[in-house]
Amino acid sequence: MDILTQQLFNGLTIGSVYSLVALGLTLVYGILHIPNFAHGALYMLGAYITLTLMLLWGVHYWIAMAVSVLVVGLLGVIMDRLVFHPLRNAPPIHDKIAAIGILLFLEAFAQLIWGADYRTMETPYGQVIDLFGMTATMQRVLINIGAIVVMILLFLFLKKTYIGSTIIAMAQNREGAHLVGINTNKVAMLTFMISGGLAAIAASLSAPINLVFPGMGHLVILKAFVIIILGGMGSVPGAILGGYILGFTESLGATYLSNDYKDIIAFLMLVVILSIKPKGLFSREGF
Amino acid sequence: MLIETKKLTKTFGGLVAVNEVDFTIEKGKINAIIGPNGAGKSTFFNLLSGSYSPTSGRIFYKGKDITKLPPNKIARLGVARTFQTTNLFEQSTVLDNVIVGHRLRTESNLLDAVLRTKRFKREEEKCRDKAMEVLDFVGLTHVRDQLAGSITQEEKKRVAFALALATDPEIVFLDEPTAGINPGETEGLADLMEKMVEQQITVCLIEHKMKMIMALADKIMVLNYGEKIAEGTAEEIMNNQAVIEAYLGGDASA
Amino acid sequence: MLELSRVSVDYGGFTAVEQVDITVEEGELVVLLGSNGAGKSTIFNAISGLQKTSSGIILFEETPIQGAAPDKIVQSGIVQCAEDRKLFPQMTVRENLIMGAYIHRRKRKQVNRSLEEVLELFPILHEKRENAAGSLSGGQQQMLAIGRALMSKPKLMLLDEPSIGLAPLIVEQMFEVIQKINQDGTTVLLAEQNAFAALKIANRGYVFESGSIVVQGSSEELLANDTVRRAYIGA
Amino acid sequence: GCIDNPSNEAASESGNESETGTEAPEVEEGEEVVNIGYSGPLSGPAAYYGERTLNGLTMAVEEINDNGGFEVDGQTYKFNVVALDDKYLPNETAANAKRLLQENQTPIIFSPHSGGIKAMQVFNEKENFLIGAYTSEPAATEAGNELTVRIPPSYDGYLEPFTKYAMENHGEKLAALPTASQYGKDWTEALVPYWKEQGGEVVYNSSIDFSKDTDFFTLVTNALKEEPDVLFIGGPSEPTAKVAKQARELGFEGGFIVMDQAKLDEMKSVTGSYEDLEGSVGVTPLINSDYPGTAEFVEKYKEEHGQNPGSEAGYHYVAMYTFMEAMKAAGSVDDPEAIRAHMQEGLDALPEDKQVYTIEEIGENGGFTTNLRIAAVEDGGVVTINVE
Amino acid sequence: MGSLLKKRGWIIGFILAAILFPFVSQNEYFLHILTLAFIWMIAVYGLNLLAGYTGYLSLAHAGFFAIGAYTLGLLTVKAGLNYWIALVLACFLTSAIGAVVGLVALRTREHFFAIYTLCVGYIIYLVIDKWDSLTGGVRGLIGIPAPTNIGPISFQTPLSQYYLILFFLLFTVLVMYRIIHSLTGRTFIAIRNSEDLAQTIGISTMKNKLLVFVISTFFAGLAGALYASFIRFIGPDIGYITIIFDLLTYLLVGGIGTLAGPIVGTFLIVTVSQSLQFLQDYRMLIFGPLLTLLIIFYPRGIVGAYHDWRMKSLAKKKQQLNRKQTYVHTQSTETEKKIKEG
Ligand SMILES: Nc1ncnc2c1ncn2[C@@H]1O[C@H](COP(=O)(O)OP(=O)(O)OP(=O)(O)O)[C@@H](O)[C@H]1O
Ligand SMILES: Nc1ncnc2c1ncn2[C@@H]1O[C@H](COP(=O)(O)OP(=O)(O)OP(=O)(O)O)[C@@H](O)[C@H]1O
Ligand SMILES: [Mg+2]
Ligand SMILES: [Mg+2]
Repeated sequence: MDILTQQLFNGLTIGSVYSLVALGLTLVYGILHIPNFAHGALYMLGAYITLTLMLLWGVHYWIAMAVSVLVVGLLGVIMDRLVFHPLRNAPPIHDKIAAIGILLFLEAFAQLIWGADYRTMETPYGQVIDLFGMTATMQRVLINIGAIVVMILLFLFLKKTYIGSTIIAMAQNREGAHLVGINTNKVAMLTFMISGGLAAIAASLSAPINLVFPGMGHLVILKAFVIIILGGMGSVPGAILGGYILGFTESLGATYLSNDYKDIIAFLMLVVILSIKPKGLFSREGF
Repeated sequence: MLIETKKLTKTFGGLVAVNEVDFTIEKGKINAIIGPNGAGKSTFFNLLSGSYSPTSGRIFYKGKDITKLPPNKIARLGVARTFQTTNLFEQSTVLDNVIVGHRLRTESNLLDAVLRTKRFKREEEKCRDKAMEVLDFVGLTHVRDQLAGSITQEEKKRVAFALALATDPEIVFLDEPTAGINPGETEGLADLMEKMVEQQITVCLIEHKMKMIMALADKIMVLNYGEKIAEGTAEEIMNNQAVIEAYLGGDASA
Repeated sequence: MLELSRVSVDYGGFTAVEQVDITVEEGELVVLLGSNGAGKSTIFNAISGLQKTSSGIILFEETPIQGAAPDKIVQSGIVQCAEDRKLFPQMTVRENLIMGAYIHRRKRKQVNRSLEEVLELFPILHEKRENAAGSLSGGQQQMLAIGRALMSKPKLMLLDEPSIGLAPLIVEQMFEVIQKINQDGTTVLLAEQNAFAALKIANRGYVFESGSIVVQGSSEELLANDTVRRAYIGA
Repeated sequence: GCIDNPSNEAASESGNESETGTEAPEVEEGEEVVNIGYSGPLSGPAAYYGERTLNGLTMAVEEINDNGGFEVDGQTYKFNVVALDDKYLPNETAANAKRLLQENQTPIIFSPHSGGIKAMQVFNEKENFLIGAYTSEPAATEAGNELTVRIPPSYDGYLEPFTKYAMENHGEKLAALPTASQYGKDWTEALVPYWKEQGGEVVYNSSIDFSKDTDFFTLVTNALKEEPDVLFIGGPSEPTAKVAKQARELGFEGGFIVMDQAKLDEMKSVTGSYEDLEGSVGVTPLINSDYPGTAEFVEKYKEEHGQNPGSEAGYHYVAMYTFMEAMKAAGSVDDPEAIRAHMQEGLDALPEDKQVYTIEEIGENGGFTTNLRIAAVEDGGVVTINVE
Repeated sequence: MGSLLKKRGWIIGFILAAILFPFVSQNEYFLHILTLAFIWMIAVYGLNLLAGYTGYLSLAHAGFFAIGAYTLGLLTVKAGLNYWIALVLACFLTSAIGAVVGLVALRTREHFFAIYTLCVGYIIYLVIDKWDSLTGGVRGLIGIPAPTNIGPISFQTPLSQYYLILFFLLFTVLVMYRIIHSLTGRTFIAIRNSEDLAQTIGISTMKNKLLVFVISTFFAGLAGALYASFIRFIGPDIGYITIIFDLLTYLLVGGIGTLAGPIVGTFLIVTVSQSLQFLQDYRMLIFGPLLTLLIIFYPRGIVGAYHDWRMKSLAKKKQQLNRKQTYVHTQSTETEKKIKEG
């Protein structure tokens, strides 16, 4: 097999997951200027909910995922109402710490309900396929396609619908949004809903190729932060591109530079980029 | 000749905000810059004070080229400024706002602070005295213990003046010092500017209030689309056809 | 149309507006005069729901609106054009204007028509329609803010110091525009420091001092009033 | 748990209640309580591991208490496990140890991670308590700490039979891709030279960090690039199984050497069947082991926890019984030095039915030596391999 | 004047309580917890100077803490250096690395700075974790000596270590107090309030920010080095992000930008989280929400809340005297105090 194409495909797959997670993060950041550290916990819950539905009631994968999207989205909304809404006038550090509190809680909660051990999510798409000389499972192909479809839908939603542009408007001036008659609370909730939903999609798509466990959010959240910074915080295209850049850096870095140091390479890349462009690659104009 | 610019230009992307402006500021005078919105006045100020670096052209201060200097170095040379949107340390008291203003004239460093050296004590005293002096000058001694965020708009403008004066400047740039101030208070601020000139401090200001400018300024420059379209005394400007068309309009009473 | 009775607003322990009564009839252009910190913006924010009142009643078309959410108030037909403009800086001029018509979002045609009208009213905005709002100069932004407010076809428009920081020529134009808007059927409540120009186009006026109304009357009366002349128009 | 691993046929909802610490024992007239300390990760990403180790301890203790406790010098005692969470952080372990000593006068403190063990070794001799060290790191005892008992066997013994089996059945090209933990590294450092000594070739040597890598495909692809015959994998069972499965997906047809931390039976629950693991060699899963006490323990553990026990639970169970026997032999429940001195007698006195593992002896410097059992997956089932 | 006396009173009270504690209780566990808390406090003070007074929230400080710890560890264990020399070198090496990082990192602002430093911290962690041959990798570093004797004073017992670390903590507090109440401190606050304005009044913001960054890494390094010699075993996890989150929590709960905040917050959280041990698995279930609620209801931390409360009662009195002037904040008393201090 051709190692380069194979690794490019692998990078694309990881990149897709990263992008989806980072998108949810960047949306919330754009609107409320909250670096939501609890986003990783939403990701984790997304996987558990899908898994539970599949195992407990034998619900089909896609339906389970849809329910998970709803539930995690709602959870995001609850989080907004209970925690971030009351904190909307506090300085930004507070949101970070409050989010960490939520993170600790949700992880402990997951451990209580589902136990601390690793779980496997079976997928109906486990078959191995051969794609132009590359090996992949159907699930991996699904991750890539699914991610791209979700991104296109999100983009259309933001750019082409009025409701979508309220999110952008509010990201730029909250009071201005008030003045044109936008219910900013609703927009905030909607954003959290989408953000949670994206996390659930990302988790449900990627869980079958990895494992489900209470700490799984840690795997992606730190990288998602790297990505949204890389892309310019609050920028949607930035999050998407950043996700893929990181995915490729990891897969190619592990192959051609060093496996052990591949994370260092990825983080160093960010440090270098930020040293040159202190506001990230894509500023907010591109929203 | 205190400040001189030569072909000063600043572009933002494709937009030429300031276009090859030659300008001189004379010592001990009140110089004014007027022009329509978006003409590039604030940008011009930002160039002079070092907040923006020019795309091309040069700036001289007392004959010395300061084009490439950062804002803090320019401030040390004796150039002070205020911002169009009043920019103060909102969370500190008025007095505290002004005390740091004199920091650039002090030497004491961290070690002095930790060891509480003589120099430290002397300079703390010096900054406080300076602050009291300039607050007295602008007439704000009575609000010195209030938070800067909580005083009136006019008082804020005065604090901004005081802060600029605390740096011991030779020249101050004032960006619309009386915007959003009623006519009665505007006069008070105009008096203050005259008082500065009496103290040998050169003043350069941006304003839209023609009545005040005409009464106050020794010399006026008019910018339009980044270009200098006229320069001269109040009277010359009032009667300059280009200026009337671009800026003043028929009735200049506003 | 709009009726404030005994409205007070507190910031923490500090009363910024105290027991204020204001009425605006349909089709009128009413001006609020007052020096800095008199409480004009506070009253405006109270009307448009951005600031909670501590007591008093605000009636709009006979229904009480105090305490309602800002978006509800916009829907009922009151739009504020705020002092610091509150534009969406990274959106283009056109997108800003379209967002202004948010409450009419289902009526596509009407939105497009309003857009054309506004762009016609402010040619400079037409010229800059694809530029980001944040890159406009102060005066241009002010026009955009008014344009955006117009997009929602308000019954009552609150204009907070629209002439602040504008060049004389533009100020003149601005007042002409305001007058035109008023003549086209929008009721206007205007806060101004520029008393002379404002009173020239207004029907009536109120004068604020430290959070209460000290003088009120028709424009002519106020223009003739000595104290007003001295404090707000200059000797 | 609310959803159970598909492998756990004997699912029950017992969940976590009994997993952390025992209920304070019912003490009757004249009985006394001996507190046993435990400090391990009970929250956070490593919690599953901490809980399993603790389960072994508490099972032993509950059994002992239910049977009326034990007698030393004519006095009846019961055990009480005091478990504290240290989130895997050494400084928390040290603080916990201080607390256990101060508030519970524990003569023995168990800890299942080497960082915590090392942090306690700084003061355990001075403050006089025994460390029940669950780490295979030889340094834990080699440094000469007098009051440390290392519970699990060291991995040296596996090198030879694993290598032999893999070379005979699959070939001489080895790619190493174990977990990035210290244990995994130690293993690799021992295996790689040995493999070469036996005439093999190591074509790839790296590791996977299960707590940081989102997807193993990239690494497995690289490991398979040189077309190895044998893949050395290891770490917690479930992710290790994922690695094996993904290697199969990528077309790998050789065999696996499975580091002893992973258990073939637990791996099966991830891969679904033994098919993907065909040709693997690893330690005999506890459930497939035939030590005298194994069957009973497995049965009981399943009943209580709804899943098969792993070796960490088994070893802690045996260790607890051994400590009790050593206390009896020493004639003291609170003299760590005496207890340590009588550990061998304790091992010898261990009743057969408690021998979940048969531990022959305690080494010079405090490490248990266990009889090794290894197994391979052949024709879709686990077969035990005899080690000479 | 009253407020100043009160403040002094608090500080003296704290010092006395800390000194006398071991005479009251011989509980070694408490002693251990307190000593460890003191170490955290030193690190939190470093963070506070940077985040609280210049507004730059560094998430790399766990990394600097680890650098301090590892430097001390390596110099004593591998190079066999005298403990005290190693301690000094550890602090200075940490600051030197801090200076390099700061030079680049301080070009970014706000969240960018926070996440940038988060990445730097993570890189430091990864380097420690991967550089086996130097740091021992995941295995960690054992055999770090306790502080060696100074003349007749020995630091082998927990009690003597307690006093040693208390001494360093008091030193830290003193330095912080003096920095904050000086022109230099004002300069930092000016930067926090508005960098642009600070620049135009002649303050070199970069130089000052860098200075603060370096000082704050110095204290992180000091805390790390003390940690190494107290626990005497270090692994890479002391540089992991969880540590910086812990430090931040201590700071925020105590009150960011206040002098007493680090002590109050650290003490409170450490005790609370210790006393929640009995909840075992459920610990985080309680602790997480508790933390979130604290942040929601006391956004300025315990100390900030106390200030606010005092302000309010003061303001009420004032309002009775003078209705017009009211809008008061905490800082106004802080500055009152500064003025009186002269
Ligand atoms: N940072 C910037 N980026 C891009 N364009 C800018 C920037 N600052 C100013 N401009 C543009 O430069 C031009 C001049 O702006 P400037 O603020 O100097 O005008 P001004 O004369 O001060 O106007 P006003 O009287 O309204 O304050 C305007 O068209 C403005 O949009
Ligand atoms: N958010 C706030 N918190 C506390 N006090 C405030 C706040 N906003 C305004 N104030 C105070 O309330 C009073 C009235 O302010 P307001 O902004 O309504 O005045 P204004 O008449 O609009 O003045 P201007 O001409 O400057 O716009 C002022 O004393 C002001 O300092
Ligand atoms: Mg301007
Ligand atoms: Mg106002």
